Amino acid sequence: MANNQHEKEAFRGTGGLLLTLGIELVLYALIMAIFLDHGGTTLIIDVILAAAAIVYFKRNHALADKISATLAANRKAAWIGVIVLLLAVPFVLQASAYWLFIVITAGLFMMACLGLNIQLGSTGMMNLAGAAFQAFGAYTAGLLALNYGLPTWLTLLAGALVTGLFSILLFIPVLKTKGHYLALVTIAFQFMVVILVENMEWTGGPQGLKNIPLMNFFGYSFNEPLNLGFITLHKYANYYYFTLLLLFALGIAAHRIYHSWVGVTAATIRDDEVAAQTNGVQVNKWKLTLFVLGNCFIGLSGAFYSHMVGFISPPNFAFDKSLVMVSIVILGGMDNVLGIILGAFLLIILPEKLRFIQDYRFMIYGIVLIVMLIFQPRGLLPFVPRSYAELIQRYRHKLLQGKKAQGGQEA
Amino acid sequence: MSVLDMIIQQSINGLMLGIMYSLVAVGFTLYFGVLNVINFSHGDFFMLGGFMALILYGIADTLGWTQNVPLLIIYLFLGSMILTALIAIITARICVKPVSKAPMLISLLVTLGLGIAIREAVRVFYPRGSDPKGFPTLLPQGSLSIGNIVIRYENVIIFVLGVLVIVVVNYLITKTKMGMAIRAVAQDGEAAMMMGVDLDRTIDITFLIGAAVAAVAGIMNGFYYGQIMFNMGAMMGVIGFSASVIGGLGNVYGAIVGGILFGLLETFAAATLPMGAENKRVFAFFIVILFLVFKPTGILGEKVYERV
Amino acid sequence: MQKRTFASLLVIFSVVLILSLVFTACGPGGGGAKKTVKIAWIGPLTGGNAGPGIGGRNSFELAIKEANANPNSKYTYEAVFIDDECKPEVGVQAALKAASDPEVIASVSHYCSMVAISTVDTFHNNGLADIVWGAVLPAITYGNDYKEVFRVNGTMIQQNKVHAEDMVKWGYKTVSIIHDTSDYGRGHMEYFSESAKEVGLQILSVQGVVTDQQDFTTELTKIKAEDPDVIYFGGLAPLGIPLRKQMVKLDIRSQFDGTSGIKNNSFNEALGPDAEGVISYLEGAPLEELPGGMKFKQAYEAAGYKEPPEAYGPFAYVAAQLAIEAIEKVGPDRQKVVDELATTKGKDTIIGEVTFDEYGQNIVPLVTAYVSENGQWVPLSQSSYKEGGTKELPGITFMKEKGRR
Amino acid sequence: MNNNKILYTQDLSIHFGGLVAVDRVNIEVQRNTILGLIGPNGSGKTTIFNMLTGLYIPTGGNFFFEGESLLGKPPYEIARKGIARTFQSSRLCLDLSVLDNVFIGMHPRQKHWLTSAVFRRSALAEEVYQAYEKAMHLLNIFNPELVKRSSEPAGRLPQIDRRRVEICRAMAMSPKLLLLDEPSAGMTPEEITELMNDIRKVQQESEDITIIIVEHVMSVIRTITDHVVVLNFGRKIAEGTFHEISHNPEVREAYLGKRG
Repeated sequence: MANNQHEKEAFRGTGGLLLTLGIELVLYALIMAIFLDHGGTTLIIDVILAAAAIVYFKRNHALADKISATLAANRKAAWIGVIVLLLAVPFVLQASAYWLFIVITAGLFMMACLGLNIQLGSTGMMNLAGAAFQAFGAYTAGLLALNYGLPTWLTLLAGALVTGLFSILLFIPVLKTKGHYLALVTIAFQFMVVILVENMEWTGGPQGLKNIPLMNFFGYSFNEPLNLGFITLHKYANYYYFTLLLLFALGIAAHRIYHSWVGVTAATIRDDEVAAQTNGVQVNKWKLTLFVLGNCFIGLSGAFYSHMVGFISPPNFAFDKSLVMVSIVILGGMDNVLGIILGAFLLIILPEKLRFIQDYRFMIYGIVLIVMLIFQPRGLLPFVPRSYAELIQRYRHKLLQGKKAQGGQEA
Repeated sequence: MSVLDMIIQQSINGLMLGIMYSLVAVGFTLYFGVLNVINFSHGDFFMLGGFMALILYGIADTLGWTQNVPLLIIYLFLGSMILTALIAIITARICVKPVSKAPMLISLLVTLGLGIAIREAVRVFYPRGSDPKGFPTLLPQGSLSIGNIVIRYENVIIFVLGVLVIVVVNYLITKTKMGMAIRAVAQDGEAAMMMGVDLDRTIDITFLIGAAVAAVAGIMNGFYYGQIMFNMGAMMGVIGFSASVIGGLGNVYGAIVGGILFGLLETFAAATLPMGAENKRVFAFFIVILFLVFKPTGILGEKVYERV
Repeated sequence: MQKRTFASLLVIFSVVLILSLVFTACGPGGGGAKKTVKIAWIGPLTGGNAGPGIGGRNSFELAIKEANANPNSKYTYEAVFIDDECKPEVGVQAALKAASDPEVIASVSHYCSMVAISTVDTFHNNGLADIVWGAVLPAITYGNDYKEVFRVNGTMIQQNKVHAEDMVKWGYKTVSIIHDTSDYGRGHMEYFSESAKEVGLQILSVQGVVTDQQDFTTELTKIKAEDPDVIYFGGLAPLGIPLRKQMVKLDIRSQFDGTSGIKNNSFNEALGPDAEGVISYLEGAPLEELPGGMKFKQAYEAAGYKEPPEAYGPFAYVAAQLAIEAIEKVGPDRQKVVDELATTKGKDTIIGEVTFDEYGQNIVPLVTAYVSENGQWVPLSQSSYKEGGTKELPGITFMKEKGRR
Repeated sequence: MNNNKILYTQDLSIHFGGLVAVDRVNIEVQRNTILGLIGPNGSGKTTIFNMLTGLYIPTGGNFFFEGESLLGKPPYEIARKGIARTFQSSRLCLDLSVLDNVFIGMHPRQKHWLTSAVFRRSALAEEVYQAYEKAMHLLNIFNPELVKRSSEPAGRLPQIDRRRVEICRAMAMSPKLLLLDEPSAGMTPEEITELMNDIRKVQQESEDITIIIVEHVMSVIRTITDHVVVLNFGRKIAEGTFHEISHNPEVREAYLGKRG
């Protein structure tokens, strides 16, 4: 298999391991430095370094291949390294809860965009009503917690499920329209939802919902600082770790769905509905299933937000937020789970860092969006063909073990 | 005021609102027809047209050219159309052309980014750009009363001018050689290129016409409402897009039908439904969704059999 | 070969690590004789409400500059400006940004009610004093018992009570209401309706409009048929301007009364002569009537700000002064500053006397009616429109024509 | 007798607006044979395929597959009954890998979906493994090169290989009836011969498969079909063995135009 070839080219042994961890540590330091730096110097240095690295690696393919092979060869270690570094984030950002909050916000966007990606990236269904679906999740969780005092785990779950249910409301338009028309359907829906929420009494109208209980799991309140014995972390560390946990779970789920028949089916529907139909795919059933599934992710992120901030109101779920979500998916790379994470990171955290240029921020945001799309129209991390090596390996392994056992019996 | 008077008066209101929407919708139809692009920055060119006219008026005012009103109006329209179109062509060459072959999503997002950049540039670079700006009153302000119904001269002028602009656009793209080229590109870009149509030039011309019409709409909007604002294009873009779909994307007259229908829907929803004023857009957008589901080709669009 | 690339990677890695450490370590360095204390200002600097936002920021900055110029002040003050875009979500981030910087001792925050109400929790949780300079929603101070939240400007309740009473004084009997559907417009509508009922005004209709609407002919045609004495508008200038313009075009000559949201320069500039005779209510006394008012005006102009201070600039200025005074007195300690601010009583400022009640709300005795005259907002009592003045409010003329007065 | 007739149509017709595309066509296809469907451009061959696969709903007539009427059934259901097809202009998903394209052909037989994908990976792994073996086997019949390139995007393959992959996708369904729409379009004569040999191989390998093939290249029709149906302007004008129809004057006229 191709994998073996890569292994030959990789740095082996301790050198490879050190390189893997070294790369992770450098990237981590570069990113964390952006947060800790009050001004924008680090950001500028980082951008220059990133550009230099891209240019360098484009010319020097061999080295790039070697490094990626090394990372692949040390996968386990690489993952452990990533997890440890991610767990360390609240320690690094101990002094600036603000940035921790922004990181969590980016995490929530990742969560929503993983769902949006199932719709838009995998299945090719445009959804410009992401924020409206987030509102369903947020208001469901908020109203249930406020009016009935339900526990957090239940309201989060309800937020996700109710959003999924409500998205069935849109099933006729979603199944009957495509492309630009579907885009317009979702835009119209987005505006309808926000206006309605603003004009209805029981949603709190324009003043929204106040004093939504903050997260509390079986008596453990997320609103208290996180005391680890040797150090007391800011209360947002609770939310951070919970976001991380959810993101890992949802990311793995999304990754697994991608690498399964569901992913293949979705991609076929996206690329050619007619071909899918003549191969026995129930296009409508799958479109609806994946649309609902994606909205559940989005709804969960909304429910999470309402329990983290404790206050939601209609402007939280305006059209421009839907646009940001779509930008994340397209910019990060359609149908690529890692791309979503990179996209959310860039589009949520960079503008926040760009605050030092105040007035020109949005103008630059627009320009950067254009430039990125022109030079990297398939996203920063484009779609990669599915690989079944892992699943097949897994089955072969099992088969082999089975044979050994059988052989043992016969003898 | 009797009920009938009220209905007539509200219809006039709806028509006026509708013609504003139509003028924006025609641009969407044009871009879609030619480039198969939903140009989300169109609403912002509409806004830009208004601001260009305001700048030109400021220049005229300081030079004391405000005596001859008809000439002044022509100067504002022409000047703003040319300037807006120039900016449109330049930005199209830089941002839209490189992605014209990319998937629809990309072009959609690029135009969105362009819209944000234009909107913010106006806000940042125009003096006190975030405030609403008063627009000069140049059209005759009198009115005509028939019974209880009041028709303002200004409204008649704007309405006639609006219809005229759309008729001219239709003439340009259906009857002239240039228009033929545009439509050939719309049908099949590659085939058109083989037959000697200059694709780049066609894109330029499309943006020229589209932006010029947007500029006209922006100025008329300024005359009608007496103010313009940097963010007025955002919502107008969404409504213009909706109107062009209701009318039938690709059909220029569809823009008139769609725009006026949307205007009338909003007006009567606000006038008749309980809580109508605040929920009229909900109603209008609901109708848009119904259209998309049951008649996606719009009122004037032709039924197309999907080729398998 | 392999070894060399690996070595060079290691070198790059260490260089970067060192560089980033250096940059993080180099915060804004101390030095100088006085200790630097930061005070945050939060408000809209981008988007549709950037106009009043920038006016507030300039006024705030003016107060900081004055304090720094004062040789007697114990600390050097540094202003931290954060944009909330008038969006709640961004506002929460902005408040958190201020709160997570330990050097920030107090925050003068928010013009938009929606944002102010969403951030009170954040300020409370972080023990940071939050002095609201523009948002008028009563619940910001009255909706909680957070001792960190103060407000120097008045609320909608006071404004609308005076407004409704004044309407009766002018002899109006019927009123049609248009409001925007944001919390600002809707809130004004609710409090005004309440007060109007109490004083016996008849409300003919209430219509809500969305904040990005431009065309009001439908709503106005309805109102024209109702023929009210006065049209009450609860909303901000971007809607107020086209509304007034279309009212004139439709030849509706009822009196047009607005809330504080239209009392800004752009309203007069954009409308020109059509603004004449429009009334707006604002908390506090007119600048010119206050002891330091003219001084503020002159200082503001002398500081060379291009943009006008707008209606709420003076409040941001006073909020900054209160924060600075408290810090001067008790030192740069968040908790102490909050406690000190709570004791504010009868303090003379350019917006009149400031006294915080137990909710941190300034009990402003004054609400002033302004009228647009010759392109300027003039206190009604000083204008030619005052009772017995040389001019007559359009609504009065209209009622006389109709024989209702 | 009926047992041997896998598919037959009864006055199958369709018109679009005023245009009659297919007019009362009756076709019978015997089990385990290859039927050739020929006729000039626009004579309605592809339209018949579209009706047989449910993409178009006939406006008149009926058609029966294994004795059961499939009129009005949605395409996916017809596919599940065992009718697979290829398209005139290849409809592969060019961004997806060769393997994914073949896998979609096995869609109706797959059992492990969302829950397995997330929670029961080993069950899915078994199914994937079997599908993988089957796909590789099919690809190997057509071109061993394809096995090596199976994880590349289909868009990188040359035209002939794309057609082969498309036929593999159809074969992956293990269909009883395979509809091939001009498989040789745009190929050199050598390539065509190669492809036809492959198709023969496929037919010999599977126990029970009937093929309807639309072709313009007469040598193909001559070498591989058992029976030929000729269409012109939406009507059946002749049928029989290749030899029979090639001597039919009406057929000659249709192809060459009226003389003198």
